[in-house]
Amino acid sequence: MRKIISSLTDGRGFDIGLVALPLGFLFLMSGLPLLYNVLMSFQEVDMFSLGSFVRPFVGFSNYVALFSEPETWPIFANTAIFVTASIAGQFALGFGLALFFWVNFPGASWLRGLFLVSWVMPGLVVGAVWNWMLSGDFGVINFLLRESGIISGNIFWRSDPSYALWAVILANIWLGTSFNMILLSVGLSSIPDDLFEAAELDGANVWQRFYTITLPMMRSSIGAIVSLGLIFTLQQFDLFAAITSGGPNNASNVAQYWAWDLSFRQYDFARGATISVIMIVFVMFASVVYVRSTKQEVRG
Amino acid sequence: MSETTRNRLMLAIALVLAAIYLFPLYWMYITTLKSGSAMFATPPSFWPSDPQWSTYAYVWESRNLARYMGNSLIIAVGAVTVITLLGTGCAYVLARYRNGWVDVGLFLILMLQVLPASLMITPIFVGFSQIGLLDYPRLAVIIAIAAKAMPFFVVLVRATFMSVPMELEEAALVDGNSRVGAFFHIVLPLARNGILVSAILIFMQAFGEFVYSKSIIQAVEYQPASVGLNSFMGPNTNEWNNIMAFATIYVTPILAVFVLLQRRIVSGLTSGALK
Amino acid sequence: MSIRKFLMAGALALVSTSALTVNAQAADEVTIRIWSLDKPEQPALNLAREFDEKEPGIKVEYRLIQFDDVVSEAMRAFSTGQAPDIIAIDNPDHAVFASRGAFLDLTDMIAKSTVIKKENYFQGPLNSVTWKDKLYGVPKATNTIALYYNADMFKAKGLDPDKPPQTWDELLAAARTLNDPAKNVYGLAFSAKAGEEGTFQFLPWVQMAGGSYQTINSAGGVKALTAWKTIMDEKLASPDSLTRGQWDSTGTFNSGNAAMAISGPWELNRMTQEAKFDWRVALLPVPEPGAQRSSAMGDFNWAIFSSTKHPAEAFKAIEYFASQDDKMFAKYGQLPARSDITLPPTGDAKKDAALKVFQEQLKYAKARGPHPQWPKISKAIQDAIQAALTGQMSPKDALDQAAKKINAVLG
Amino acid sequence: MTQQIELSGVNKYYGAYHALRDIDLSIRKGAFVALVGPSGCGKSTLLRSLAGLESISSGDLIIAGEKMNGVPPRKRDLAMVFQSYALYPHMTVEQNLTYSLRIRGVKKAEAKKAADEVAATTGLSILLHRYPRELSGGQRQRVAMSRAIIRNPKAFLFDEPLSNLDAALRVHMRKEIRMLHDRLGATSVYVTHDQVEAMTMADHVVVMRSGLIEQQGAPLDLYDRPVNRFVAGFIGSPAMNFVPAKVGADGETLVVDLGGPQTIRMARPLQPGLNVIVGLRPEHLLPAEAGRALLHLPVASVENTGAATHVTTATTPELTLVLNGRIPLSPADSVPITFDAAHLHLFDAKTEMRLVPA
Repeated sequence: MRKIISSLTDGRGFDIGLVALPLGFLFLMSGLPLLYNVLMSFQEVDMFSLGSFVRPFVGFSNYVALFSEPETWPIFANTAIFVTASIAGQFALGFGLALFFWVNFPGASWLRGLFLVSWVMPGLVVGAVWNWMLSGDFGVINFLLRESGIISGNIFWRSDPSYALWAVILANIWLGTSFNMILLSVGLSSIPDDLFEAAELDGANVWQRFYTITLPMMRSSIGAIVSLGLIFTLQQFDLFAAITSGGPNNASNVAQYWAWDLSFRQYDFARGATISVIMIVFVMFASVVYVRSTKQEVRG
Repeated sequence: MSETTRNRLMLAIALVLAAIYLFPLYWMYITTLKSGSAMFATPPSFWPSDPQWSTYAYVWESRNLARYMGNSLIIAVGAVTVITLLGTGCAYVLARYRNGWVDVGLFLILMLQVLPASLMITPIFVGFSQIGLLDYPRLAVIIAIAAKAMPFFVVLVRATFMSVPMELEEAALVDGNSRVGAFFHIVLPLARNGILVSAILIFMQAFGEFVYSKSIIQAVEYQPASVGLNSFMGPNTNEWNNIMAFATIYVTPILAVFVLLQRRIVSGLTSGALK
Repeated sequence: MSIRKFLMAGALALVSTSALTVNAQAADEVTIRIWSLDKPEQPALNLAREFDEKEPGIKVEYRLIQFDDVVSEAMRAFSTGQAPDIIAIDNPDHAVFASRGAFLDLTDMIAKSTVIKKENYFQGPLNSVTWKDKLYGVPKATNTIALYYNADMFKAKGLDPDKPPQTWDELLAAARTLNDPAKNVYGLAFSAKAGEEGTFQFLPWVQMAGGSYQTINSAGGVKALTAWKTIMDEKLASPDSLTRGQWDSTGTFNSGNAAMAISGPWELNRMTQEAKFDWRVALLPVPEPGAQRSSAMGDFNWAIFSSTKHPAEAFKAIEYFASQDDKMFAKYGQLPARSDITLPPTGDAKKDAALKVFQEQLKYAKARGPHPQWPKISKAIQDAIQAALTGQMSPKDALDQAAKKINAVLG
Repeated sequence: MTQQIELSGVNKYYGAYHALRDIDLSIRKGAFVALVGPSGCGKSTLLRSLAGLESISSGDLIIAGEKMNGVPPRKRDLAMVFQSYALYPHMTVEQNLTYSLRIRGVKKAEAKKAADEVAATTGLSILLHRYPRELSGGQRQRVAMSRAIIRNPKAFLFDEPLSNLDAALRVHMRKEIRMLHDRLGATSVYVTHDQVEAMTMADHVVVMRSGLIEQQGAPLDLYDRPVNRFVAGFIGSPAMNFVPAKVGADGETLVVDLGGPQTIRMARPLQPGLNVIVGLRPEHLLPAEAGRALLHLPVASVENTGAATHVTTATTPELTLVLNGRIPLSPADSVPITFDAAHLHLFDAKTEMRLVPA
């Protein structure tokens, strides 16, 4: 007994205690629900067996059925486009802004802080605002584009199959840019100045310095941002619900919205769960990337 | 180009960029001041000719916003408390060691936040109903949010702890402190800024949480503002000015807090919290 | 854990909760929980409050649920033993629950009731609460859709406001005339949203052309979808009709951005307030002169969950709601689903004229289903509409695909 | 003689990595012991094991007669000065100093008095209310020292405490630390990679390599009688010269190969034909008068420090000579050298162990 107490105050027991409690909490509150989803994907589920675990086991037939649906591949393709374009857009804009504010001018840090407001806005509100701005006939975005001569007729962002997905991507990029910017700012500020000075003396120009110093030095930040971005993007749900509802004709439907739609609009819980399991596999991949990127961390 | 000219130019560009980036926010505010017909006017007016300030009072009264905001506040404070209490220690341990177990821990923590809340809600609802937690709906939501947002907190705060030199803790141990004492006396005070910033960010997320609250909290007197906003939006409405007024009243306090604290938040984020 | 054990646990939880609440209140007070999508200006919330005040022994807890969430919330609650006593449910979803025993069989209670009489209700709404010859609910209200038009615009464009379009061809012709992109005016506003509303708006067209949801890819179905496609292709309606619900679409009619709108009587109160022009209502145009009329049958039903602890009190509440049906139109602009009530004139000429048209249209209203898997059938139809209107499939191909899915559900 | 710290058979593993191998070490009360070796040799691990910051895998660790295996650091009553000083950045100098006292429940006034006293002796009195970030490197070092002193611990542990200071300050602090040690009558264990520090400060030097103690003893013993080539090369600056050689057939001469074979007479005979390595300290190679030179070495480069002339020879392997005074030499010259055969260190070429002459 004394040994246990002393381990709690002085040894491994302290660490294990600190970690076990939250991990146990997370396991109960997130792990079990996750497993419940995995279980459901192998079962036949309807509304009346939601509260139970014993249900007819159907093996992989949910998966087989899912992939025989004509909309499955287009929706996964949309998911890929959504994730890639969102991350690329957020990253490019975020990086651009981070580089811009890295140049120290008066007011830089204050203005940079302002950009973060997009991040603290509730997703629901962001969705509502963008829904309103992207509206085809009265939307202010169409008006601005028309006035500036970029378009001649209104773009029906939410209803035109070739724009709907991009409308959500646009809103999502807006939402996520600031997060990328701040993380990249951190990465930038952690590169020692003398590296740039050395490169400059070695005759590297701005672009060469960027490619040979900045990018390589930020490899671990970039890895973390991209994999966190992947997780956040795959979680993005509010914007779809608020702007396009996955329409028209699934043109802007993505896995996470589709899974919800199947579960709660068509009450096909098993199939919804099946999609979420496929998503889990993808995110496992992202998590591996993230954890590997942290390997390059150094204790400061 | 002289230093001042360059600075002025950069500042001007920065202002333009900020104006573009913050336009959605501006549009939200400006829409609240428009009347029903002005909202749908073409071309839209970028400055309300006849600001309808009464919209705010109307929405505040008719939608019982005070109660909604109070609930949002309770839920956010609760979630932040739970997350900070549980997540800080976890982040500390994950920062202190660098081995296979830490990798496994980090991996698990990230894995657990894979699915969007919209897909987690059914199992959570089922689980909560089994243990009777649904009788305390706000507590149930606090716990659900804590589980959802803790991984993010842990990742952020872990980075903060990484920036506290291990030797300080060791010095405290040699100086005669226990692990517990060293953690509370030395490590925690030094990581305070990063923890505070992460907690504020979690608070803001929890303040805007919607999916769990919508499903778990059935009694209207316990619902937070996000649910109130949603029941206002619904499919059968085009009162965008009122909706935006609701949204404005809802987010303005967080934005205000944010803008007031932003210096601290940004410096907290840039100096180590996310390294 | 088996469902049974689980339900028992749920029941236990419920008992302990109610024990708690009872302690807090008068010992013999019964609490009835009601879920509905009605907002403060709509009937259910007010009726619930009135009933609460009228019955000292019964406390009513009202919860507002969004249209989109009604079924999923109800399912989740029922399967975990958290279901309310009374719910207002959309009529095509009624069979989903009734067929699985989630709703209480009210046949005997209704037979004994002095307030609710089966024969007083319209056949369409009554069908929707019936499953295997038993009554599992009481129609809450009813509605249907018809054609609203802006008479001022008709005059301005040289159309006769007293002769609204009678056939689809006339409707399209009128829409072409009224369409005025320069002034931001569309000929028509309707909803082809990928949701129940889309099905609701589309099925009447199919039925008028001689099809039905069972024969969705028949000539009639294809004709209906082709007509819709023409409307969209010629931009006679806003392309946003694909993602906009009826209320939003009609909002553009009210603001003068659409010359005609297809919608229901739930718009009347708002239109009276907002529309600053001479608006009128006509029956839905038919495919060709003399074709059969048809319309959608909408609105919600009251049902009692089979898990209720207080069936008698719950039914009493529904009886009270039904007793107020005669005031429903005057107060809330909704139509009772009953043939025994004559609606008194409201004093607003436009509204009264519109009401007559809707009552006429109601005669042709057809319920969707009832079918326990209606959401899947409806989804197949929505998919076909969206695929055709976005030009990704021809109407025929889209409907063939829908028919295949529907037949799989129908078995 | 009381042993303040005793290690016997101590091993430490990190997974499969064997960080400390069978360490046996006794530290007398009042001794100043230096642990020295190249980086990665285990000297810091050994120190941290003493402190309790690392746990040892096997063996015994006894401090002041008490077995301390697995006892948490706080119960060992040792003070440690870290390389980075590890000053608590959120505490003033005074708070840093009194931290350990406050933890032990010493009264505030008493702690303050103790801090004042220590600060007076280390010259920190006017800095007591500053924060660490407001101090210079040397001042921080003093705070770190004072923080250790104030506790009057069973032993002081130093982990390369001077490596962050500039050269002049380092030399100064060396003396100061040693004087402090003597004044306090303390027991000190001092880790450094700088053998000069070890030699000048310690009364007992422990040379480590790859987790092993290669040799321990008084500084001059190590200098005079290194047990192997490693210790010989590590102790002394500039480092010892090593030249491969072979014992002549008579067992009394060495044939040294420095570009061309040269013969040296040994003081005592060795096994004939044995391959050896000859160690010659630079400072033991002296300029020879004409005709008395034992070796003639071609010059490669010359560095003049003013007091001495450092010569690098153009031989293979090259040799370093430290010649007193200013000697006019330039590359391509040849320098005649002599030395005392008693100063030759001979190591077995194969085992690199010191050869005890037969």
